[in-house]
Amino acid sequence: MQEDHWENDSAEQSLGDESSSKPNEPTLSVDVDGFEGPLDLLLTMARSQKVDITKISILALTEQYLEFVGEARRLRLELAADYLVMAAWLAYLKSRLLIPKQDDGEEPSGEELAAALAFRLQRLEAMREAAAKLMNRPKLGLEVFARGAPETISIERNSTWSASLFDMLTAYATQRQRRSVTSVQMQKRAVWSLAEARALLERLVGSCAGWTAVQSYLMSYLSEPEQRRTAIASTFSASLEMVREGLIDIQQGEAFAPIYIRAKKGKANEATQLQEGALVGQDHEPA
Amino acid sequence: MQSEQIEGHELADKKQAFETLRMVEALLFASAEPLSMSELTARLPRQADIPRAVKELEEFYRHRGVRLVKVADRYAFRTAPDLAAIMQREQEEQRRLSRAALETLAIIAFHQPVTRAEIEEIRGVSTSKGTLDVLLETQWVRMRGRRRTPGRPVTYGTTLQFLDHFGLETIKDLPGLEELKGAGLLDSAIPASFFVPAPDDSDELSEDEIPLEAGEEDDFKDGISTTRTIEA
Amino acid sequence: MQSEQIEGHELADKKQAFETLRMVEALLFASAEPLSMSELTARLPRQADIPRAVKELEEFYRHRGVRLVKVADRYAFRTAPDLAAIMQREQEEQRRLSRAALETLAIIAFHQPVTRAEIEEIRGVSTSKGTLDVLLETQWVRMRGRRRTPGRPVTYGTTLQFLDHFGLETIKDLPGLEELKGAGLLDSAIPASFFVPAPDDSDELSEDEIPLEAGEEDDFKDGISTTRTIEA
Repeated sequence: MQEDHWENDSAEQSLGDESSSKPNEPTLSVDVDGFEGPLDLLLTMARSQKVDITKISILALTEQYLEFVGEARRLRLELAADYLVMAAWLAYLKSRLLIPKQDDGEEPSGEELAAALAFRLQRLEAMREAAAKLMNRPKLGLEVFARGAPETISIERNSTWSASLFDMLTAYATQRQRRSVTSVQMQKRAVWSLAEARALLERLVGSCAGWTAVQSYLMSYLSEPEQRRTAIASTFSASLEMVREGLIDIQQGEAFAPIYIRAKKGKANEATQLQEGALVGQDHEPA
Repeated sequence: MQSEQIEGHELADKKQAFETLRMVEALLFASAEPLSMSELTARLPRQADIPRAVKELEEFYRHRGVRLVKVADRYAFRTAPDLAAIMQREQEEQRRLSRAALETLAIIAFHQPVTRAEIEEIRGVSTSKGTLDVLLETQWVRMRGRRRTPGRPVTYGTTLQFLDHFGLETIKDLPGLEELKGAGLLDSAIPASFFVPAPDDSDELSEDEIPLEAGEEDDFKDGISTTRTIEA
Repeated sequence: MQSEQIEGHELADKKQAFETLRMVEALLFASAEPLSMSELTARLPRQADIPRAVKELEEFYRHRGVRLVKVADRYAFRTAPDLAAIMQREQEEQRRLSRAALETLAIIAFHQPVTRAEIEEIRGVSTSKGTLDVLLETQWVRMRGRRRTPGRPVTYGTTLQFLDHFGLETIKDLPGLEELKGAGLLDSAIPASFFVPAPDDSDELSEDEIPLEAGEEDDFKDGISTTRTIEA
């Protein structure tokens, strides 16, 4: 299906041969090269009926097309799917045309379907003719010419530039400042967020059965000493929050002594589930 | 004495009319692109009777080697079509349109505003993106807007350059338009409808069209425009 | 009978002469270059009396909006010189400087004499040629001389027009560090090493500058006097 074929000479040739030859002659050639799809092929077939396109017999055309497709299949030639779809539709159309009209009113009659197809063929034909007529007109740059050396109408642009002293000073100060500031690199402070601390605690109470010292647990996480302070502060706040929600118990022997936490019975699994999103394989302790 | 005054007045009037004619002639002659009345008005003295000058020029050049032609609402000098034979050497290299592109162009011209799906319906095959791109590149076809239907498909139409290229004064001068209309072949649906659509290349969108989004059109225009903008 | 024949003959002759005139008219109109007699001869039928056609065209267009002119030994249509005025239009445009241009201008003002590399060093980004061109076009910035360093880069400074436009009596009226701080334009947090230089816009070159070569400055002046953008 090449687009570049303006003339369908070769295609028409082969079809012309086909229509003039008897069905069983071995010279039959089935060739859809150069056709732009089934509608194009149908139109060419319709033209070969050698009558006014408005007077073509859709039934004859249908039979011609079905014969063409049948032949292609007999020769085991590959046909593009849309050719087969058209064949199926035309077979249906043929059956509708041959069966006496049924007055069910729901589906369009065979005649209506045939008229629709005839209309499409006529319309395509009309557009082809229109394209040809259009191209036969005297065209600019081919038959008709514009001024070869246009004398450009010049526009003299007198640009008046505007800028205020304030604009300029602002631009200067802003840009000098921006540059002087970029030479100072501010380091991002590492801070543990409450959410991070809570996630850590939830993992901790999920994995330990009894009382666990928070600090010793944290130490396994924190290799950088500068993070310790923020980590301890955040986990402490988070643990208080979790106590309030009744998820954990917390205890401390005396001031500055290690803080211990443990999961509250029955709630621990809930916490674990929330955190891991897993609902299977949990050991449920009797509440 | 009085008659002399009147004559003097008439003479001055004629002189001015001729000056206007010269100016319009010069402006239209100088430009390769068609110029609109308003473009002419912007360049001419206020009192100039431009329509009269244009009419006189049209009349005068009707049988000359160059003619004054009307393209939409613009005017341009073009060589007379009957001299095509001796002009052939002026030809610039023109890309030949493929059959698919030609058919698509005709469908857009006659059925505009028309969507890609509608073009495909008429041709019975899918339209490759390349075909529409080629047509947009020729500047004969433009994206007009979007159809007010699900998916809001782009509608296509023809341009001023299309009219200019094919020597049409208006889209109504499309060859065979009346016959096609009469035969109902410009209808989108099969049943003989009561209203016969006509191609519409006006800049205003039709009722079932909505504008392109900002930039959609410009993207393309940027590609082809020759207007230079200076950047500070 | 005989006279009728002669008349008929004359008529045919006139018709042919008019055809030749039409062809020459069309060819000269459509040609991108002026055409010589021999080029016209090559394109026209053998019997065509081209000199006669050219002469008639010359005569006809003598007082029209376009004229047939001879350029060396070639012919071309050109719009009549007395209509030059309508072929040109002046457009006053108020244009704002881009941020890049504004920054560059400020740096030139404060740090002059300054080279492009120094401007880039201060701004931290490369300066497009366009930015400097725009500033030169404003006539607020000029090329002063060349720096006495390898590559001898051009030094830039401000002009009298600059002072005029910004309402400064002398360049020393540009605010210094303390004034910029006082106006709230600079943070107090700027590093101690930050300084605002004392600009020098005097016509005399500084010690590390050498003069521009003859013509360098003029070249540019020519450039600005013709800052016309021509649009078709």
